[in-house]
Amino acid sequence: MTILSVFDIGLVVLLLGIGASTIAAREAFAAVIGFVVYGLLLSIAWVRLSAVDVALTEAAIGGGMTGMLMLGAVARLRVAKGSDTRASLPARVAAGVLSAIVAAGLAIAILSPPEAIPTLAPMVMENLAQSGLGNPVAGVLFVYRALDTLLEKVVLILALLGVWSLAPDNVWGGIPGLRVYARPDSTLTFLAQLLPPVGIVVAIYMCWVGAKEPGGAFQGGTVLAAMWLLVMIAGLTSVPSISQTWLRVLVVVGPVIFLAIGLAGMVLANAFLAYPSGYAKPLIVAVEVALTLSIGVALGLLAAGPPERVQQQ
Amino acid sequence: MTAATLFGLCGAALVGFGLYGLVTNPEPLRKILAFNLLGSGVFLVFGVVSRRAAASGLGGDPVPQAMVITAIVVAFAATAMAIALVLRLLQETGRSTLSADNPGGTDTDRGNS
Amino acid sequence: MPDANVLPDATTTDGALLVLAIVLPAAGVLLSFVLGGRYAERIASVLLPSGLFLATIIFADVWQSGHPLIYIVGDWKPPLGIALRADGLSAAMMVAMAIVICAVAIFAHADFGTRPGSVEARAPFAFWILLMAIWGAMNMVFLGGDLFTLYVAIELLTFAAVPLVCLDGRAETLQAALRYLLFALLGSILYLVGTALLYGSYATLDIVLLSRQVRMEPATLVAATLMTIGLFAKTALFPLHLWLPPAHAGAPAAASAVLSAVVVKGSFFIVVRLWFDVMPGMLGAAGAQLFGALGAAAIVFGSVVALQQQRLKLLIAYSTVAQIGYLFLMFPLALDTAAQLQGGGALTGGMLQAISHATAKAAMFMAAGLIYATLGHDRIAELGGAARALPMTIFAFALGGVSLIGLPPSGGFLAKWLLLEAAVATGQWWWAIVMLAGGLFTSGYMFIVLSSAVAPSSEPLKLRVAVPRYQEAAALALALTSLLLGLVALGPVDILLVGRPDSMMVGPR
Amino acid sequence: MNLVLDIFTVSAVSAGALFLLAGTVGLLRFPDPLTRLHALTKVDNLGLGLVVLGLLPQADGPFGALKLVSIWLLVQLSGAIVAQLIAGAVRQRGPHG
Repeated sequence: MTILSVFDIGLVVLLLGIGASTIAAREAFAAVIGFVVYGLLLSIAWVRLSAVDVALTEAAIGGGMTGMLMLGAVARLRVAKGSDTRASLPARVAAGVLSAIVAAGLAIAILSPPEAIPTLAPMVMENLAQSGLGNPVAGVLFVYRALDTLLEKVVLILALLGVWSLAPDNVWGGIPGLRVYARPDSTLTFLAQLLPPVGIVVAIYMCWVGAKEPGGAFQGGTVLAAMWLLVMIAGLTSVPSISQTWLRVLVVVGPVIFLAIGLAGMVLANAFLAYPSGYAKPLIVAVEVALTLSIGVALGLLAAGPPERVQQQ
Repeated sequence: MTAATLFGLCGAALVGFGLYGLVTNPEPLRKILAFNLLGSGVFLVFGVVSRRAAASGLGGDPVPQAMVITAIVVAFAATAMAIALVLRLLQETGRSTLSADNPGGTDTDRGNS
Repeated sequence: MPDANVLPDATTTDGALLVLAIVLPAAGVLLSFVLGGRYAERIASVLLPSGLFLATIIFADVWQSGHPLIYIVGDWKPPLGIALRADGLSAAMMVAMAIVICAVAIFAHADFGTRPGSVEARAPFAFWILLMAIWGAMNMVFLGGDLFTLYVAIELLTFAAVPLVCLDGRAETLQAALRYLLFALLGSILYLVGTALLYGSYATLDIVLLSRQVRMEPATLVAATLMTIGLFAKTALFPLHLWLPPAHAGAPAAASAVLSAVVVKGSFFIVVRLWFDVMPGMLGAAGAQLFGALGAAAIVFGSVVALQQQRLKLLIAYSTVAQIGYLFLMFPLALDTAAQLQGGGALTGGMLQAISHATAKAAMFMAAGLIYATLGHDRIAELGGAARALPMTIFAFALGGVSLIGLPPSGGFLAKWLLLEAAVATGQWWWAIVMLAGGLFTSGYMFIVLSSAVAPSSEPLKLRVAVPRYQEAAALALALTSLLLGLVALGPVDILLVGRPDSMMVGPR
Repeated sequence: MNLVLDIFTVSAVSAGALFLLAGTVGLLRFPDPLTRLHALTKVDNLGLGLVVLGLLPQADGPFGALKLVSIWLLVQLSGAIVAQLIAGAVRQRGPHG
């Protein structure tokens, strides 16, 4: 047994233990803390699976942003009155049996791989040179399966619309109910002044490097969102009202440019979402830059929640 | 057993945990958390599929990896929407519960009777 | 096993229409989001009719050529890239859903209209964008040739549908929306794990390529089972229907119509794709009987509960639970007892049922909305006088009922007749009994509602508002469509079989 | 030369790991928030610092080394500030708040 397999087994044991504790914990707060830790461990697992792009995404979005949302929710839910009664014992046993069956089915499926494992990796690499990209995952996201990526951005916008639509009618167009902790000269203010320049550089780097190495629009966008949320929470910039035109333009600019380049492909290249030969890389980088901005703003706004206050004049 | 299979089995177990939590836990926030656990188990299954299919000098098949990235973003969007719903429900009723009994006693003229 | 490198297809002439069917709604959503609520309705009122026009062209194209339309996105052929395909099923469903969505848009102008010069308001802004998103997501479901693209499509559908449920922001609709969201998320994540396993076995998720390679093995069976359960949850097939009645009954009328008529058909369509296109013949006799049994249970349960409802909108919602059951009877009937795929009769019947239910149910929810708006309540026992106040609306409601019961010449009649014929042909008389019993139940609850509505009112009716004529007309037009759908037997009903793989007549492999 | 660098890496990373372990034990075993914070900051400073220091000779080129050092600096920054914030919260609400 090599040292790496010992490491893997330890990691799996930790993942399972913490995962189970997030389900079993009595306190919601403890469960959420467990979940954040779990998210970080999970991104190590992704590195062990040689999927660094996924590891970055998981750490940024799966652990970071989701954890932040949940912590905020736990804090607000403290005031909730009364709790539901726990499911009865027979119901829990039935659910346990059902879950065990599903898990066992999956385990059987995983333990019985096909004899010759099929893969698209060679095909991806053969054709990657045409696009000028060096990162095969970016190639799949922006070249071969660009349609999925484009539609997934629309999903993000719909989710934002869904969150906004929960606002009461009288505050529509108002300011999201992000909790602001504005205390002048606090340490948080210091952090919010110091970190964003670094964070923006990191975001640009991630977006740029995504074309040839792990990284890309999602990861860069998440870092941008985190920086924006930080300065808003510290009260350095005000939370914008959702009726601002610039805000809405920023949210859609990525998908719009993506769509426009895709449509241009019908004329200039052979097909929708095809890139004219020789121009693939600059076009993809342009799309990625715009998407990074849009994802950053959209994620930030998703975390900020529905409008809760009317804009003060 | 390869490392990939090990993580795959871990993913299968996490799917089981998540499903159990989603079904049995009464608090909506805990259900959302369980959904995220379930989701991460599913993503690990993609990871195994990718890792097993390593070829052409890559550590894994990039296609499933790209799919997971898409799915992680979708799962985050879903979480954000669900949490916003829970918080709005709290604002409206002072409670956050899914039980069918009349929440908050507001106008029930048209709803679930 | 065929060589995976033999690529199945190339972009056909007019294939670009399929791109348009996806790009138009996406562009509409993005544009409306920026320009704001004042323009959302105007953009929708241009795009939705052009969507209907587009769907009609695609329909005519497929019908006349007898071949599916295909578009290879990005010029990357599957398995690396994604193909869009419009076969007979997609074309027919696209037209039907576009008709319903256009009618809903006309109906919704009264509730979600924007006055010139007004500032952006929440509900209209959300409604029109979500309506366009549902239209786009449905097109994606019908055209997507790749199982992961279909995953993104059903997620789009979920994110567009859930906020519609709680547009009015009342506590119980928020609860209903949250429960709907949790069910839908569970459904899509189960579907997603299935795609992971399928990719692991075949390194493609393209429907045509998969159908050529797919073989009986543990991973494939687990994948198919989990995907099916997930899709059942999203379709609200008994016993995973718990989320549907409160969500559909609590939403505003126009939203209920879209949710009940259109949205549940999306995940149903993917079930059909899965078992008729991806894995033809693999369902097996036992699996098909199980699908049928769940459908039958849904029919009986939904109908019995519908009969007990006090409120009109909940009655219609439970009737949806029952009518979804009919859709799943098509699985045992399209396969005979030896699990050989039969001719297209039952498949045609099942899809016709989906279409006729869509038109009829949308009409009925609109009618219920108008009744609620006029009377200020929807208690069935106190509907007296409604028929006098709203004759056109009650007529539309009754016509929708005719289609649900399955009386000639309605689409429901043709659908149920085709299913009955298949039941007789394959000797599965028990499904025939269930269908007939379901028809009786349906007549029962339709009779309760209509007899209450045509009864004279005990006291003079206080009408709250006068509903606009065009709203009544929209409901009536859909109901008439549903009624006259039976006449397609004389016309383009064959289109449903265009592009069926030859495997229609092939047994399990 | 290589052997010397490798020995340096192994010993520095091991020392760092030891501090990480000690800090974690402290986090779990110490009685109140402030002493726990004390344990936690040792993990950031020394534990991670030694690990990064040990890895420096193994980095590919000065750019890689720069990335390693900036990771350590960022963790320093966030660790110090988060510790401040938690301590502030403890002071406001009392140690059991």
